[in-house]
Amino acid sequence: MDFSIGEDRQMLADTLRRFLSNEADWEKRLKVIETEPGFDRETWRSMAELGVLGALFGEEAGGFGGTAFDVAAVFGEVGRSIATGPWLATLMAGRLLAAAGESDALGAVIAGDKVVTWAHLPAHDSDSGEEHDVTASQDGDGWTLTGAKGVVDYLGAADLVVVTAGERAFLVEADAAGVARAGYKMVDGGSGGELRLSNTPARELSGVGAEDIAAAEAMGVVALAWEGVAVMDQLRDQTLEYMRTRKQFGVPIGKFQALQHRMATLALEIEQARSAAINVAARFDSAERAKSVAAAKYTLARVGSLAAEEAIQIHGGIGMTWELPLSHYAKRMVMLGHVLGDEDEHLARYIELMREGD
Amino acid sequence: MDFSIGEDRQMLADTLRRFLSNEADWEKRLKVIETEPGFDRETWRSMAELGVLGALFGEEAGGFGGTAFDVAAVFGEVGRSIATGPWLATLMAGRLLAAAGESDALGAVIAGDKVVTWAHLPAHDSDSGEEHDVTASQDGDGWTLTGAKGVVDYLGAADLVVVTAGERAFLVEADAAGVARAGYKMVDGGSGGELRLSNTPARELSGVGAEDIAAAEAMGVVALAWEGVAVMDQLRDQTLEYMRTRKQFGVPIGKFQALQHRMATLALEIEQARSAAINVAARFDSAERAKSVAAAKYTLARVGSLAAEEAIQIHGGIGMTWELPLSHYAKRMVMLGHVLGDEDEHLARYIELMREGD
Amino acid sequence: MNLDYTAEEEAFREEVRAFLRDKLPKRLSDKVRQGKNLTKADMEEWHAILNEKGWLAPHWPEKYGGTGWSVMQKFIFETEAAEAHAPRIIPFGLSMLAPVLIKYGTEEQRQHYLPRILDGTDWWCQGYSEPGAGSDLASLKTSAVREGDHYVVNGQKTWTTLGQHADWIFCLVRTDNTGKKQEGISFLLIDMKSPGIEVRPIKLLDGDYEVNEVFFTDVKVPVENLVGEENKGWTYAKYLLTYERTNIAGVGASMAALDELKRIARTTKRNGKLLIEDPLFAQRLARLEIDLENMKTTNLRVLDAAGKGGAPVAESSMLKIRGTEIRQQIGDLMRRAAGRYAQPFVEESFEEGYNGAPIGPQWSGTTSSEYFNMRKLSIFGGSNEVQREIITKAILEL
Amino acid sequence: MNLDYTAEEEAFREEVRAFLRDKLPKRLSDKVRQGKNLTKADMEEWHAILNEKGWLAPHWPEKYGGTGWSVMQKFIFETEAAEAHAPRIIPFGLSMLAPVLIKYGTEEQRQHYLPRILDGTDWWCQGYSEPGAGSDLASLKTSAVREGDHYVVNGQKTWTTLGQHADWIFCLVRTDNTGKKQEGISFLLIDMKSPGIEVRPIKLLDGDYEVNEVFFTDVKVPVENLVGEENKGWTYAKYLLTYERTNIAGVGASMAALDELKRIARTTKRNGKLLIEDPLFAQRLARLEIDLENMKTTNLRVLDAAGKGGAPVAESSMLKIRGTEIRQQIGDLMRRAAGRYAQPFVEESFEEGYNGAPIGPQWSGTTSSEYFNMRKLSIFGGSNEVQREIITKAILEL
Repeated sequence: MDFSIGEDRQMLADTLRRFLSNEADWEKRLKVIETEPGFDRETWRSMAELGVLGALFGEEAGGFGGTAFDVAAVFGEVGRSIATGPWLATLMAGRLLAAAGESDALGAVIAGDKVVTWAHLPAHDSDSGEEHDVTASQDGDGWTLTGAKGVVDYLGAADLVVVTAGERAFLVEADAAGVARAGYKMVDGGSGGELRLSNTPARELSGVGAEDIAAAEAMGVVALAWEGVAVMDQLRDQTLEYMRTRKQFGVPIGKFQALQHRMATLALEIEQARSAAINVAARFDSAERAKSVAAAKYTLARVGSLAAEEAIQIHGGIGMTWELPLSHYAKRMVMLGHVLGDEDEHLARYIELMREGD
Repeated sequence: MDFSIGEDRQMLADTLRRFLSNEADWEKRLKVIETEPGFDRETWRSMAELGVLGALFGEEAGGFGGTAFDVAAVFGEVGRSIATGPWLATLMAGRLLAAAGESDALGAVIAGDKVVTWAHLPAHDSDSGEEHDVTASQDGDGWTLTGAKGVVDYLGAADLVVVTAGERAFLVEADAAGVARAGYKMVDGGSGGELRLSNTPARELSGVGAEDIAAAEAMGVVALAWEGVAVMDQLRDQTLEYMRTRKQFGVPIGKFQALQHRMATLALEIEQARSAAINVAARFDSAERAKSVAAAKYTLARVGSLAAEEAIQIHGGIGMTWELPLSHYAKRMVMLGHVLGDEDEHLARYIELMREGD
Repeated sequence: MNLDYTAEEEAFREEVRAFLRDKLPKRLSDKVRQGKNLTKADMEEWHAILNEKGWLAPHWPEKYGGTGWSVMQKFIFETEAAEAHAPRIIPFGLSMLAPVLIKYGTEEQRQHYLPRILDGTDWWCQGYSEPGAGSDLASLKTSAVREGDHYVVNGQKTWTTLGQHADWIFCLVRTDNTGKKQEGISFLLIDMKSPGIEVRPIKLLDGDYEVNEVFFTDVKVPVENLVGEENKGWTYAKYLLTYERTNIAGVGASMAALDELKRIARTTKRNGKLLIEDPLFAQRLARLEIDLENMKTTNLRVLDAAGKGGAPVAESSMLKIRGTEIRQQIGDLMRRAAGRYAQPFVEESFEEGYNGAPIGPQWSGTTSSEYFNMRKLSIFGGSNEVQREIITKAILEL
Repeated sequence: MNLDYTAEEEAFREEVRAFLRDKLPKRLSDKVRQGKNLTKADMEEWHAILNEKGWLAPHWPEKYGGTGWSVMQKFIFETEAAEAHAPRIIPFGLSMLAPVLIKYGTEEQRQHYLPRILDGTDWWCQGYSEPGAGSDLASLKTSAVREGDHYVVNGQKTWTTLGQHADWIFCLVRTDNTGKKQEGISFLLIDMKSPGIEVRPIKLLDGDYEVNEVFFTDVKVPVENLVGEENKGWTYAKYLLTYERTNIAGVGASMAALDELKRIARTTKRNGKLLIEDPLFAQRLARLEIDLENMKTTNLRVLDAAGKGGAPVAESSMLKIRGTEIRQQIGDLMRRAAGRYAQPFVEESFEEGYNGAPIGPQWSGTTSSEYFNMRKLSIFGGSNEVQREIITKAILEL
């Protein structure tokens, strides 16, 4: 048994932490989240030049990491500074590019020259109330895609889009014929967009199937779990600091027994969430992956909204202001619950697996 | 709108309260719950002679009450003193006797001359792990019953048993041929038993069908809801008294903020449970009965176990002792959750009705 | 015991419904239902409609313009208005200042200010909270020093809701530093156009501006703007807290919001299945509906007791706590119902007349903002922690 | 990072399993699994089996009979034993008194008492709690007055678990009333056969007798039975609280109980449907299993840190809280699974050799008693409220 993240990964995390705190500080973040792309492309490129994105992929794909704990090390830092940028999109799309052996495209992504995103969820059509998805048609040697995808991370900034259609995945150039993108800001910073495709030429990611898509999603949950625990740690620490310094009725509010009890519960739940994040990474290559993924995402969402709500409540009014970083951490925390399936979806999945299991 | 229980009902409740505190005091209760019948038949008869049981039935059936709020008034007092005795069994069996116009049998029950109970749930067979129920066969003009019923209240003390079989109900003499009874004590005082019938002669309760059985069960939930809220009031008040008098670190524990917050939540939840009890009684004759029944029993069970657990926890070790009445109130409270369907069964029923509704 | 309205109450409800049907502009109720931002003009429009009908100030004595309604009638009106998605009435002048003036003001003050509240001449805001005070309201520091026929006010207030629209502010100020902190507080009325006042909006986490900081630098306030006696302001402020609040639980607003949530659950699919068919979502919804159904009756019981002259202190706090919890939970389920479409943040779409294509379901765009905004419900108006202490202290009688 | 056992640990686990398979009497494991009452003889039987193997005192130094196991080995042993439904080892002598003697006792005391703990000669119980003290342990009043070569002890202890079986009791007694309450406490070893000692059993709400009151009236205790220095007893008592407790979360017992619960959910029908197919029951079960699965890893993390020399104060308290909560929730679900069959109370059936027909499902008879009995888990051993304060004070560093 070993609970250290490993020296190399720690060095990588330290490098990324220093980079983010120097090159993507809070003032810069406040500015960048008011823009539609929601991140700074130059900063992203510099970060890529440091080699950070290579940690998300194995050597065979042109990276130098690619295990669950490599991904964990990177996303822990993303969470600590609630960095914006297509981190998750790069991970998910990149894993599919890697699976297809698309080393040129992935190389450009790892180098920071191209931004890639991942379009997987069907789009909700507000007129009909129905979900619309993308379908693929074979067109001679190639393929064309038609349909829509919803809430695509950083769509407006993407040069490349990995689009799923049924059990297949395709690579689409963002400026290809028939591509329409409607971008918007996101509640927790960054941006997203609705993608419409109309007879858009696309290259199939050969050899990629449902298994690979599921594996990419599972790795996405690893990333979110570690990002989430880092956000929780910040919420807890900022709240502890407030409890130490904020006085009411002449004493620090940390002396109030009712708050002490609630903080204890919160701290305990965060340790449980950390354990769930460790579990899903440690069991990624085992038969227990599916159960650990469901358990981790469920735990992340459940404890995450508790952490966000308690942190705001203990702060009182000041915790609701845009000015205090805490409120932005709370928004990131709650929004992470919505990505790649929410609390109930993962609990339902866990129940299914529990029923099937021994 | 009117939230008073009414003068006549208040007088009845006061009479019953005085009777129970004089004739069935705590010392007596501690003794009687160590016996298998679990109640004192003489006390029961004296109580019946006061006319209390007549409140559970309408005039056409030989009583003088029979509305949901009449039942509520009686069971509020049962809860206040966690009285033992076949209260619920009398209500449920009696309502079916009344529906069938069995005025002789019901008259004897109201007078306290006969004890009746209600056998409805299938018995669990511990060998096969299966549930066994009773089936009825027509035998000339009459009927015979064969099979088993489980957890029949006060079976050992009963002279008469109302037994359901499918959508019919039957009256069985407790000493009839083919009746086998295995009695036992119950966790919260009183007694129960497993009933086996083998070609037992029975009289059909004519005209009684699924509707009447459902109505009796709904009235049973009214009774349990009012009994339950009265038990909760006791749990809260005994705990408040403890918080006033018990000192730790030199101050009454009621001064501890964390306990204050928990007590506030408990008190609030008890008021919500009281509202649920009012709702189910007030809407008994309306189209909303089914929903109110499910809501009331769900609320009773949910708040009830919270109240029991919090009352014990705030008391600490002393709250776990047989000597303190509180522990017996806690047991009654939790056990009420198991009668006539538990928290989850009623929540599931509510969900069904909600889906069907507008 | 009986939960039905009397025939008179039923008739009154019909009258209220007819009024709302006729007079509540659909443009306004649509904005409320969709969670869009209301402008100052929107709020003034509804204020004027109610004033014209004579229904603006149900809590006031009739001689000043009240309606003479029973507690139950007030409840019916508030509930029906909320269910019809009427804008909320801004309470600062009508429900907070006016009762204080009526009880503690001079007849001159009443004659001057009350009509101007009714006809909308004066928009009032509240100057209670200060930075660093929080739940310890009485520790306030904003000072008022008497100089001849004026007070000179210096200090800062915060969390001043809709202060950006206000003509006047009623303030708790410190006029004496020598005794217990509760004893040196006075209640002052201050013209927001006075030199030395600066209002700075506070941006909240949902991007909205609804609260402000108000700074006072040597602001001169005529002594006739003092309400009641100097140094007795704490008594007046506390009076407001126990003043009859039939609507503290927000039952009507929660019922309206729950109806909307159920409509969404019946029409929105996730992974090919309607949300209401999803066992986990349905369970959350059912628990919430039962809790609200119970709270409706709890609220009526408290009103009934209050109507009979009771002073239900603990019960009012229970309604505040559970009422805000339920409202927050509805917001939480709305956010959950939106799934990933809870993430887009199109601020412009919160404004009337936004013409962009909706992102995702028609209703999803405001769910996260509302969810976060509603965090305030358990913080402001006496935090739920403070309410919990009030309850236990009241029933513990220690 | 890696959650797997090392090859050595895996081999050790196999060794433990083989031992349990060979040496744990089925009669005992059946009783434990079925929640039946264990007799004194039952507990002594398992104690003797472990002693024979040399595995009775893993926490002791090897020279006194310890095993020399690593933290992880101790955890593996405890978890495997619990999963195999081994009786729990009564901790009073082995895990509570012995560490104090080893650290603070004289070599004479160690040589005398430790072997008698191992071979079962002395059954120890704990004399800490007093009526009226509760979480405020240091306010204890039982007095010991030195008279020549004896102390004379007067007072009362309570909640003395299994005191009815005990030969000896280790007590905190007050030897000085003049200073701070923590400073006048001494740690005394008292023979339960001493004149003036009376043990009165306390009947618990589940009808069981496992705790006692112990009364001391002019009990003479030789001064050589003092451990360490007079008036330093509080230090020794606190030492116990921070003493390495690998098993504080009871992970093994919870895993065993959850397995049993899942077996029941897969085989028990309610209204014609297996419990595991019921969406509400399945949801409770899944939440619990995930929580336990997380806690297993939390526990391992704490052990790992402790093994590396850390002093995880807050973390130990977290394990105590969540461990007992999980255990209580499993008991709660067992009770729920029993439905109406949670109600019958057939005390005789808890005893070995009961021949009556079981009422309802084989496993249902003890569910309510266990549910109520388990309330103690969050009360005793440092209440969960006390643990919560320990956590926040540790991380708040105020």
